[in-house]
Amino acid sequence: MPVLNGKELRIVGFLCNWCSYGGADTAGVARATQPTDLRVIRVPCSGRIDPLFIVKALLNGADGVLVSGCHPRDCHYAAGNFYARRRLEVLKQFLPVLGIDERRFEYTWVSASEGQRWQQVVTVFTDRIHKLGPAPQLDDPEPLLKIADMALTSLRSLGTGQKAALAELKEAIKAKLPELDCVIGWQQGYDAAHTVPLFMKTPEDVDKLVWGPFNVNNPAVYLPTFKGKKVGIVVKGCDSRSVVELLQET
Amino acid sequence: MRIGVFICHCGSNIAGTVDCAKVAAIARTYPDVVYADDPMYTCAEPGQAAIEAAIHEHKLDGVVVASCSPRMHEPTFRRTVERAGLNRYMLEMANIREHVSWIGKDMEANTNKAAELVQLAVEKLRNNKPLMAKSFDVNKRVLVIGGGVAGIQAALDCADGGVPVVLVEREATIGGKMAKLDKTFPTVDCSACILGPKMVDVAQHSNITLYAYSEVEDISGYVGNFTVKIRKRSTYVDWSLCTGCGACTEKCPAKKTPDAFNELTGTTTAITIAFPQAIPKKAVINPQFCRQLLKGKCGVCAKVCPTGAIKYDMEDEIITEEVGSIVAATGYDLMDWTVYKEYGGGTYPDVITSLQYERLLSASGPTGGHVKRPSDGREPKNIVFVQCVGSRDKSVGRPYCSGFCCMYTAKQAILTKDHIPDSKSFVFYMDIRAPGKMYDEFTRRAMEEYGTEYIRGRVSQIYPDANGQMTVMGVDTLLGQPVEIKADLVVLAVGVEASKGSPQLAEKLRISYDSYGFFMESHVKLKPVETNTAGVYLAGVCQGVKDIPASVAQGSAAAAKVLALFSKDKLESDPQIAQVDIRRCVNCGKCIRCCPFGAIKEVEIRGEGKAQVIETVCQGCGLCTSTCPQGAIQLSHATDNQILAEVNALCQC
Amino acid sequence: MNEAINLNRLRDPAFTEEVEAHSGQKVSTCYQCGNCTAGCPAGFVYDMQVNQIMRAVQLGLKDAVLDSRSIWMCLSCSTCSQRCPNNIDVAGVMETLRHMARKEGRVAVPKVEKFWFSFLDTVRTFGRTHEIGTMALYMMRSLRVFTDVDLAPEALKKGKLGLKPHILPGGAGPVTRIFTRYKERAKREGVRP
Amino acid sequence: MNFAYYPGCSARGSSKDYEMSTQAVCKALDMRLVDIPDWNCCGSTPAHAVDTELSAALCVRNLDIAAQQKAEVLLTPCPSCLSNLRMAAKRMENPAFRSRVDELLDGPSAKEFPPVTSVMQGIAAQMDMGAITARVRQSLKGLKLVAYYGCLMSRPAEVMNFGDPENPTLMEEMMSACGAEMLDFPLKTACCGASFGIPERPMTAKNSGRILELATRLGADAIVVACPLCQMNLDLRQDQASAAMDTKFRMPVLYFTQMMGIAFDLPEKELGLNKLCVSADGLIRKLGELRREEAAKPAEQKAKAAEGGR
Repeated sequence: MPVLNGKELRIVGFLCNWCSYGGADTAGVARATQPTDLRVIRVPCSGRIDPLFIVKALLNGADGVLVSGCHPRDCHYAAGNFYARRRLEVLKQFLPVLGIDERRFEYTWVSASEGQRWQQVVTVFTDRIHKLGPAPQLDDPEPLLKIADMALTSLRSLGTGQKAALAELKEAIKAKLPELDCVIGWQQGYDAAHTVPLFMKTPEDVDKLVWGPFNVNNPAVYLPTFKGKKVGIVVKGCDSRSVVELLQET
Repeated sequence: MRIGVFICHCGSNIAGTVDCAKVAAIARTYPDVVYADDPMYTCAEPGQAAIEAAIHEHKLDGVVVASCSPRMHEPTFRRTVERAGLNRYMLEMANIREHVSWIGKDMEANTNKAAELVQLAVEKLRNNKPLMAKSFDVNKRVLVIGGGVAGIQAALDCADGGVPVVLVEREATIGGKMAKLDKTFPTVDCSACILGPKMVDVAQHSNITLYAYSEVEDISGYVGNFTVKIRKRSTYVDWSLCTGCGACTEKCPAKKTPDAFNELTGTTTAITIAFPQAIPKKAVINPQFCRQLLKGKCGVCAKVCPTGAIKYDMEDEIITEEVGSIVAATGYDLMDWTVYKEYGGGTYPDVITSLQYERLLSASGPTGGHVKRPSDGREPKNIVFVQCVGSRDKSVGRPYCSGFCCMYTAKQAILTKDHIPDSKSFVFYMDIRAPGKMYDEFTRRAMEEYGTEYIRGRVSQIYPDANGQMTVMGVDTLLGQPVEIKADLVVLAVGVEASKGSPQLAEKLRISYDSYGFFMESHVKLKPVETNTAGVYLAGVCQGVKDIPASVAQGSAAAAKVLALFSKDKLESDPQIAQVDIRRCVNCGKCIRCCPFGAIKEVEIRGEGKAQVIETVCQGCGLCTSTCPQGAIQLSHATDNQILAEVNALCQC
Repeated sequence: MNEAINLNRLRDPAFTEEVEAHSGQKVSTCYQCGNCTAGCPAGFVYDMQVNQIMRAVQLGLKDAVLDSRSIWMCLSCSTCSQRCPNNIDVAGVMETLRHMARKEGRVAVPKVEKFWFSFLDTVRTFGRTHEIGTMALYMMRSLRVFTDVDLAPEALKKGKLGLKPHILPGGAGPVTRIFTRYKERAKREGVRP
Repeated sequence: MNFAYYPGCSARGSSKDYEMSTQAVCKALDMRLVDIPDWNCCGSTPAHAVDTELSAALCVRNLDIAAQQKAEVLLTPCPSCLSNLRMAAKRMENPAFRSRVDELLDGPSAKEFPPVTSVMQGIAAQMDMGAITARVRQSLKGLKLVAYYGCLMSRPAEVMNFGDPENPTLMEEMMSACGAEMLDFPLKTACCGASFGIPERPMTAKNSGRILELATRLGADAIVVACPLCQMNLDLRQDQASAAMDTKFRMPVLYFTQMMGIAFDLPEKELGLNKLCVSADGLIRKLGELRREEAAKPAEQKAKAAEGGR
């Protein structure tokens, strides 16, 4: 039901305690005027947010949901917001399946010092929701919620790769290396939160291989440059598709 | 459940745009709320007393305070409810100041929003459970990284406080940058004379273990129980035998070795002792220049060494130390000023850095304290000092002020006059920043008593005029005129940046750093020594540019923090951590993989593999909770149920 | 001249914004280090140094800036832009000011503009520049009959001053038309061409 | 190989010698420079000093012609023309600007313009320094030269991309390839006074003076330049500069193409050395002697060896 007899809409915000909640505080301290629709729920980290929370909110009558965390790389817990980014991005794609307008959901990054940015984010998002108007209300969201729950469970493990398997993976590569010209993978970039491509030719190279949420780039893009060579490649599930594509093309 | 709600007026801060009484009235209608009030200042002594009273009087077992941000006063009110006998986690706060009263003027909307935020808190509280902190032992040893003046101070204070100290220094000697300085401002007393004794204390203190020429390789563990791997780089000299007699350095034939300690203003030998007062006073071989190590023939030092300390086959050594706390004091380096091609980019011998000039002034320097031009050894008569080279300069990515250049430039101008009475010094400055005890007076002295010419403006170009002089093209913005000076020597006050490898160390320490590599304190104003990783503290320039007094002060401050931490035999761990419901856990291992802190391990319980949280390591991010497909691992105080309760509260109302 | 500048009255914030808009430079980032002035090869003939111009723009002192000789003496050598610690394209700002001044018909140093027009006129009529023509026109315009006459013979001897103008093979028509259209448009827009 | 070529007006007048030597040298390196037909003046400094759009229109007309020629690249010897043409092309990327400029032209301009580059970079792109050395017939070994680029060649950096804007080195590389000893010249990108020689002579005189003074002090045999205006200010106006610094400079100022021509041993006529106000004869003579000595040396050594043998 519309809040304040139509003056407001129902907007739920999930803010991480360390950056965005602080940013919202900073905006307050600076007396940065904002629309009053938003209600903030404080969570320790954007990585704590279960996509189900958002779907529940949207199916139970929220007109919009805004998630905000620390800027990538500034996560108080090192990597939480990278997991969040993965899940929320997929969630965005998934919402229409549930008949929810994906424009009703947005995620962003605001640091504790960015009071002005927070003000702007809130204002823009609130305007957007007001343009969309109140969300259609379901008399019984439960069945949809069940579907969502099942679907989203598969999201949960997103990006939780395989650290344990890394050792075996390295062994496997080392074993195969002699018969290959090169194996493509990832290695740590200029800091622990960044990866750069790794081209493994010697066992020493293989030891540089890393695996985790920071393996963002798709190594398959390098395959064409190795035309005619015998190369191995380490991929994420999503990357494997591009490999398949490449195989089909040539 | 019996909940009490307190709607704070915060004077007019909240009451100005929120009808607190009305909010309290609405709150009384919420489930389980048996008491609601709207005091003037909840955080003030009477306000807190009122809460305690209400808890007793109304037998409350949960409290909601609607006031300012929990980031501000949550600890305060937790203590309040604790005093009244409640568990501190039976408190919830609604932020109706920063998030309501301060960001909108519409009384109706604000009041309504405040009421809903209160309901949010009530619903959360209804799902709260008392949490008990666990306690664990503290290893009362401290690691100090960096043996500059800040690190030395921190180490000595800790050691005097009875704490065993492990001091790791990258260079062959402690003393850091201060050891390279000739004199110090504003008292112009000899740097070596005031630092020397402290260095000796470090060497002699029974509580201090010094690893010079060593670097921190790896850090694991958590506050109270860190495990540190230290790489002792090979010196090719067995320090247990080396007496620092210096016989080797006299005989070594590789005399063209660049002298790093003298900022490359002079040369030294391949085997060398940094400087006379070096601590430890031990020889080190520079493998890039040692003929024995390069060509395999020479071995002079081995022949002349009376104790047979030379070991050409020496290799790096990894040492493991257990400590309970860490102080980072890694200091700074000068930025690479060769990007200034208009100043010659390092190609003109008579354009030098301020630190190089310190060595030229210093009696222990390459010129024995006689100022001579690097190019021809002539005594310079006209010296130009250029400030802000690599400071306050966006175009080279250094927008910040390096803080102490104004002061040491004034000092160097004064010393120049002392060394060469018939010399003339010019200083190009943008602003004189001397906000310290006796600082401004000092810069005034440089101008008034020592006749240093201060010129307000930057320098556009410096070039040799082919007559053995440098032409300095500057400006006097006060005069509104370009100015040109023929100089024999130009000294650039090169800006500072975080010392090489700071970001990498920060990753090891799991602390954050800014875009220039300076380590981040956990609060700019109120926690300038702490970091976001418990048990890790900062001292000196590694946290941000500061001069010697400030570095020393922060060194002592860090030591105080360490001693305070070690004053307890046991530490309490934050109970807001993940917990595994072993009945639900199917041991898929996803939580173990996603945890950024390696805080979850697999254990066997009744023959079954189960996940288990290492309570002291878990930081409470809840990543595992949103990852577990079974909902088996839950973050205390932010469980799925608690958050969903908040969501429902918002949507149903 | 040296009486206090009344910043309430003489200040014109719109001017500052206009300059920033046209030049695409953020003048407010200038912190007056004077590097531009220090390196300026023309500074010694300026009435207001570059950094003072920038300051005046910051303050919105329109008249002081647009009436200054400096903006006309700028060599557009971009030394200032190259060395500005705040990455301001100072030369760009100077040019913008020059354009603004011209459009308002304020020309503090007529001879410079005269020279430019002399130059452009030859371009208009012949399609390409013509040293002798340029010089002759300029001498007439500026009444500085002896400008460089000392050089002319030398240059002529070396055959470095083409006596007869070189007109475009296809006639100067296309170029002339560019100028005509430019003038017409300027008239339409009510600015000085 | 043929290259579309925009000589610039001064090539027809004040810098005939630059034009001649450029043609000669490029021919020697089998690069044929073909004038784009019916080219017009780029407007030089006055145009953009007066109005950006006018200046752009004048330039774009030439770019258009080059585009119609389907030229892959357009070469020009004059940095001033180069910077104007490039600036125009860059500004035309802005649609609003483009439409205003098109209004001034006979018809809408081409969507794509060929890239414009300096003859110097053109040569460097065609052949590496080794190839240039290979073409040298009379090494400049023993000549002390300074390269002077002026202010336009390397600035603004993002438009001209000519190496380090404070310290370009291409000309040094080319001259060294011809055997010359290049002295470090801190004022290599200072301004010579540009086109103000006529309206504001003292300014030009003083700036050129500074450059000539330092080059003289460094003991350079000559200044090597790549810009007609610089050459005019340093050479034709050398007496004015001398007066300004109350001294008497005798500093030959040659185009880098003239220097290369000498190294390639091309006939002096084709290089237009006679057009220099400060004669290069002394330079040529010195070079001749240097080479003769060199030729003599081996003979002496043989003689010595013979004595040793006896």
